Amino acid sequence: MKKLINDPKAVVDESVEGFGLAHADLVTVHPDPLFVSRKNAKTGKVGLLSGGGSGHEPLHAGYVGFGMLDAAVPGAVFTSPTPDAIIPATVAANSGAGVVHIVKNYTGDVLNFETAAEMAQAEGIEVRTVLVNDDVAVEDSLYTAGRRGVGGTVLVEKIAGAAAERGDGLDAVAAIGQRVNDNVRTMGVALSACTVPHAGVPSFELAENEIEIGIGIHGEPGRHRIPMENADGITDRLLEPILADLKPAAGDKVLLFVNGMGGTPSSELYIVYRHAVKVLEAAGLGVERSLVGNYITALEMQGCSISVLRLDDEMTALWDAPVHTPALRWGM
Amino acid sequence: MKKLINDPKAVVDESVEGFGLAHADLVTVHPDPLFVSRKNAKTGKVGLLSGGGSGHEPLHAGYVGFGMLDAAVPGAVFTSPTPDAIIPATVAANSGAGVVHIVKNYTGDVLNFETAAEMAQAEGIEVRTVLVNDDVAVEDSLYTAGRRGVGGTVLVEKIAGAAAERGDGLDAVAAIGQRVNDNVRTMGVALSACTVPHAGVPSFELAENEIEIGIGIHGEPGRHRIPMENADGITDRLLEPILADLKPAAGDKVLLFVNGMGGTPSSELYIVYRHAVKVLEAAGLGVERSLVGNYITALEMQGCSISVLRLDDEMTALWDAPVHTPALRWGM
Amino acid sequence: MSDTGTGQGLDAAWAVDWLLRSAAVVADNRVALSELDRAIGDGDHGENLDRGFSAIVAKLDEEEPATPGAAFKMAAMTLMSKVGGAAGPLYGTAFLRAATAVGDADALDPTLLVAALTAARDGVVARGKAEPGEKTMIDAWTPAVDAAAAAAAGGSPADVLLAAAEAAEAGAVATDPLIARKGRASYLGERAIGHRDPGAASSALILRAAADAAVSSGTAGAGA
Amino acid sequence: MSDTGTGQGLDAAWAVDWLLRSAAVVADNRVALSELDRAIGDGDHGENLDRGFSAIVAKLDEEEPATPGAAFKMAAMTLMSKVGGAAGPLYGTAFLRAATAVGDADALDPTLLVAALTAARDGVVARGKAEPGEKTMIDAWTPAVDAAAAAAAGGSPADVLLAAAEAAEAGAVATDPLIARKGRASYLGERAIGHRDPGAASSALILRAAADAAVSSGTAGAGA
Ligand SMILES: Nc1ncnc2c1ncn2[C@@H]1O[C@H](COP(=O)(O)OP(=O)(O)O)[C@@H](O)[C@H]1O
Ligand SMILES: Nc1ncnc2c1ncn2[C@@H]1O[C@H](COP(=O)(O)OP(=O)(O)O)[C@@H](O)[C@H]1O
Ligand SMILES: [Mg+2]
Ligand SMILES: [Mg+2]
Ligand SMILES: [Mg+2]
Ligand SMILES: [Mg+2]
Repeated sequence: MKKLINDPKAVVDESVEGFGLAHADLVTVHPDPLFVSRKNAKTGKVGLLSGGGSGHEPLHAGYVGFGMLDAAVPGAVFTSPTPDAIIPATVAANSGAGVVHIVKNYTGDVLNFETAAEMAQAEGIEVRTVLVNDDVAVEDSLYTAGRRGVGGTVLVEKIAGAAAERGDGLDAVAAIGQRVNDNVRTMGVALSACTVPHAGVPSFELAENEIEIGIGIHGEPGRHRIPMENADGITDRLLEPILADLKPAAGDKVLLFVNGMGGTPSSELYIVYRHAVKVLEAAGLGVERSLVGNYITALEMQGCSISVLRLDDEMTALWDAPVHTPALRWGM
Repeated sequence: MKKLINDPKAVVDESVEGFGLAHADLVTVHPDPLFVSRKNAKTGKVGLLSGGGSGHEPLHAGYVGFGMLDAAVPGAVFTSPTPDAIIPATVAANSGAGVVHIVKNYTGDVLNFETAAEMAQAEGIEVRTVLVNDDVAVEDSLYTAGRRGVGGTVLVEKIAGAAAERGDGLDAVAAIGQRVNDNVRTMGVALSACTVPHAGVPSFELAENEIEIGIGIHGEPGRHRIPMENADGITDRLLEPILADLKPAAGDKVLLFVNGMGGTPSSELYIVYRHAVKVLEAAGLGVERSLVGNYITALEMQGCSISVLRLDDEMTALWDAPVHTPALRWGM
Repeated sequence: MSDTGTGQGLDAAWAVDWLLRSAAVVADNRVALSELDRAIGDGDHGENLDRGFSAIVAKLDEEEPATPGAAFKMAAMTLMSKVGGAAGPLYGTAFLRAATAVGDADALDPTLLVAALTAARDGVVARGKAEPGEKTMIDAWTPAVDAAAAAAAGGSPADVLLAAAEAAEAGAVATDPLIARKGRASYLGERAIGHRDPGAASSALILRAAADAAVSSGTAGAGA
Repeated sequence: MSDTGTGQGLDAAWAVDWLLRSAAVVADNRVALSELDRAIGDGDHGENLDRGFSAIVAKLDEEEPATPGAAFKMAAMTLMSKVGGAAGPLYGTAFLRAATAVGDADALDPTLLVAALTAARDGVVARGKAEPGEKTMIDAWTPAVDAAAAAAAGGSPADVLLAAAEAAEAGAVATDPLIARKGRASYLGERAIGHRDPGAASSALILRAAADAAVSSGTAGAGA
């Protein structure tokens, strides 16, 4: 393992400290318990909070700012944050109109956010939770912990964030977040594993000619392993279950999000994007919006995920609305 | 080698095609010979063109757009583009006020851009060239091909691009680009090698506990190999020759650019940034502006570079000026 | 330890000793537990628990719990706030429910011990909704509770915990051939077969620490 | 080939044959040349040249150059526009200067051949500013030009090219112990020692192809 780190135990603290120094105009870093809050949020606005294990940067702290999150709670690498950090972050995100927790559906995240939400509510803060579970790799959610929250999380945060920024109420913000989740499907692939700093060894082993289809964002294994294929073939394999599950109608407008897992050059993401556009257009869909890059990662893993979000006019307008965060910025 | 590609020979064409599809509002891709031009540039504005081997994405095509480049010419991976592409790109970038070529100082780039500039000039287009050579890893430029153009290129393109956008003339745009180059120094480190798609094997070998200090952006070896160190130690080693060469005075204002080589998670870049800020502040410098992320890469190489640019008020204002390109965007 | 007496059952000193022994055994098995988790999860279980139990040790340096229930409650709060992941809230809930079950009793007799173990197990089920056989820590806790209940009739507190520890260990081993239905490992399908559930393994270690502490407390008491 | 006659020297058919043989030898050595470049450069030299010479072969399918000079000019333009990197403009300039040196001569006698080789070498120096001993293609070209000039006195065109090829090969081998002062390899300092310069190696291959074409053209001519 070679990483640009000091003490493996201090990775998250030091990284978030550096992040805070680089983006001091946008965020405040609270060191203990660790959370990140937005500077200059409107008061009276519904607060948006997300969090989860670290290692998925820029998620979530990179999305704190105008038009997106009010607070982010980074846990240890690949480990959900704990209530003692989520609660003060919820307090910071609240300016009187309540707080929406955006939680990825992983057992650890669900349990810790559940506890924190109960305790925050006991302190008088209204909390709503949007559980993101867009990962179609999980085939039979009855016999598993359910579909995981992956790439769609970024889209939920952007669109719900824009709704909060325009002044929607607590239930409305949660509802639009839920609507995004209901209309987005994601599937990922890993070409290589990643190494959790304090573990020091890769999370799994992939042979030189193997790839893992249906990977989550924690280096946990996915649906199955197959021999390496070319980019177009892999793209087909990712899109097929997405379209089978989302069942878009010809003429539907979609947002296509090709996300890098951290160790794949953007040039390769565009090769995937190129073929994905063709497949979607051949299915009669209109690719109205796009996002290509490293937005929700698994440390230095090589691979990508594809998310397809079925858009309606309101979601499109909220997607286009100005956003100014360290990792996503437009319109201002 | 596992990469999200189809035919290794088609990597650049397919990637740029996908890039063009994803950013059709900003750029036009011309397929043969391959170059990328800006949509909706003002006429009468000085044109800005850059190019070089591919594999450094988002450089250069990612910087085509408002306030930055008018055209970019991607060569084969790690191979300079050829005059037959540079010439039509120069024609496309020209709207009557001439074109500035921003060229990284590598023998191949210099020779190919030189040829193209001569031929464009023969066709009546005024061309000025800014040769970027900010890499302090090259110690004795008398006995080498001279300092290489690396991270500083991004800063030259942004600041000269803003000067062109505000209406500066040909010589003025070239002069401000030159001023940025004169005031920026860069030093890089590789933790792992990268693999050129058509080569199929890594460009060099690094042992499990070795790093290469002073790496260029082509996977070519650097100053020397040392045993792995922690992030703070590596940061010290990168900053030392930068400061020794730039010789900033206490009180100077600087821009600090921590750039990822493609395979290093942004969380690690922020750990480097954190320590770099401390070192610069201890040297009495004011870190007024920052940029942290993958902006000039070497495929999937793990590692980073640090650039320090000594700012003056004009450069700061041009840095802050609005920019709207696929890879760099603010203020609009 | 012998100063508080153990005649009526296991006291606060035992509870503290249990937590310290748990911390030691978790530290010793940090890498091994993460290794189990690496095979079918995300490789952090040992690290997570070690962070939590180290924090418990630090807390015990500052304050001395007066009753087993106080010790459990402190452990619950610390695990809940420091461990994270799935295991944090689950172990936290287990200790919290155990604390509630024993109230402010000075010492735990076999009946109270069984009540505490049962409440702990029920707490994990309430939070995690796992059934036996789904390859989770429940597969260590459920046989442990059953064995403890059986041993409580006529056995000493140490007997109860020895039976629980033994059953938990067997339960952990018995997770090897299972397919997981809860937690991260559930995404693996058949590929989870042949691997031990890390949470079941850590539960067995922690219950063994409870038994060891009881045996050593009994010895100390006998020597007084 | 024999239809144009070779009595007065090497004709357009020879030039075409040279280019085709160069393309073949570059294709055969694509991996080996890139391997040399990988050691002290960026690993693309074989790939770059192969791209250029393949394009030359494609061009030759479409049009037949009437003179050696026309063939050189076509090669120059193609290499310039297809190879990229340092080698593209340098080889391009070499062929362009050679084309200028031979003008529209139908066939190249020893004197014209030496003039062409000298002009090619001078073109590379003019563009790349390398001196002998700096571990570049110049270290193959310079001894080749000298040997060709010596052989021209009394020798046949094939003798001139055979001498040039042999000297270029020796020159390429002689780059092994050098430190590079130009091109990418110059960044390596002492680490370049022990590696052959890829451009010198490819120059030797291309000059050997010229000699082979001359020998085969002479044979063909003798048979006519
Ligand atoms: N729903 C559940 N019910 C009971 N135990 C569970 C459940 N989900 C996970 N676990 C336990 O948690 C363990 C994993 O803990 P840990 O690795 O610390 O958390 P995470 O999976 O979040 O990384 C599993 O081995 C399993 O025993
Ligand atoms: N300044 C120069 N003068 C002469 N030859 C040079 C010069 N710079 C580089 N070369 C030659 O070019 C070769 C490298 O070519 P190539 O690998 O195709 O280009 P690049 O270095 O741009 O990747 C070197 O081996 C060397 O022989
Ligand atoms: Mg975890
Ligand atoms: Mg090259
Ligand atoms: Mg785990
Ligand atoms: Mg090369």
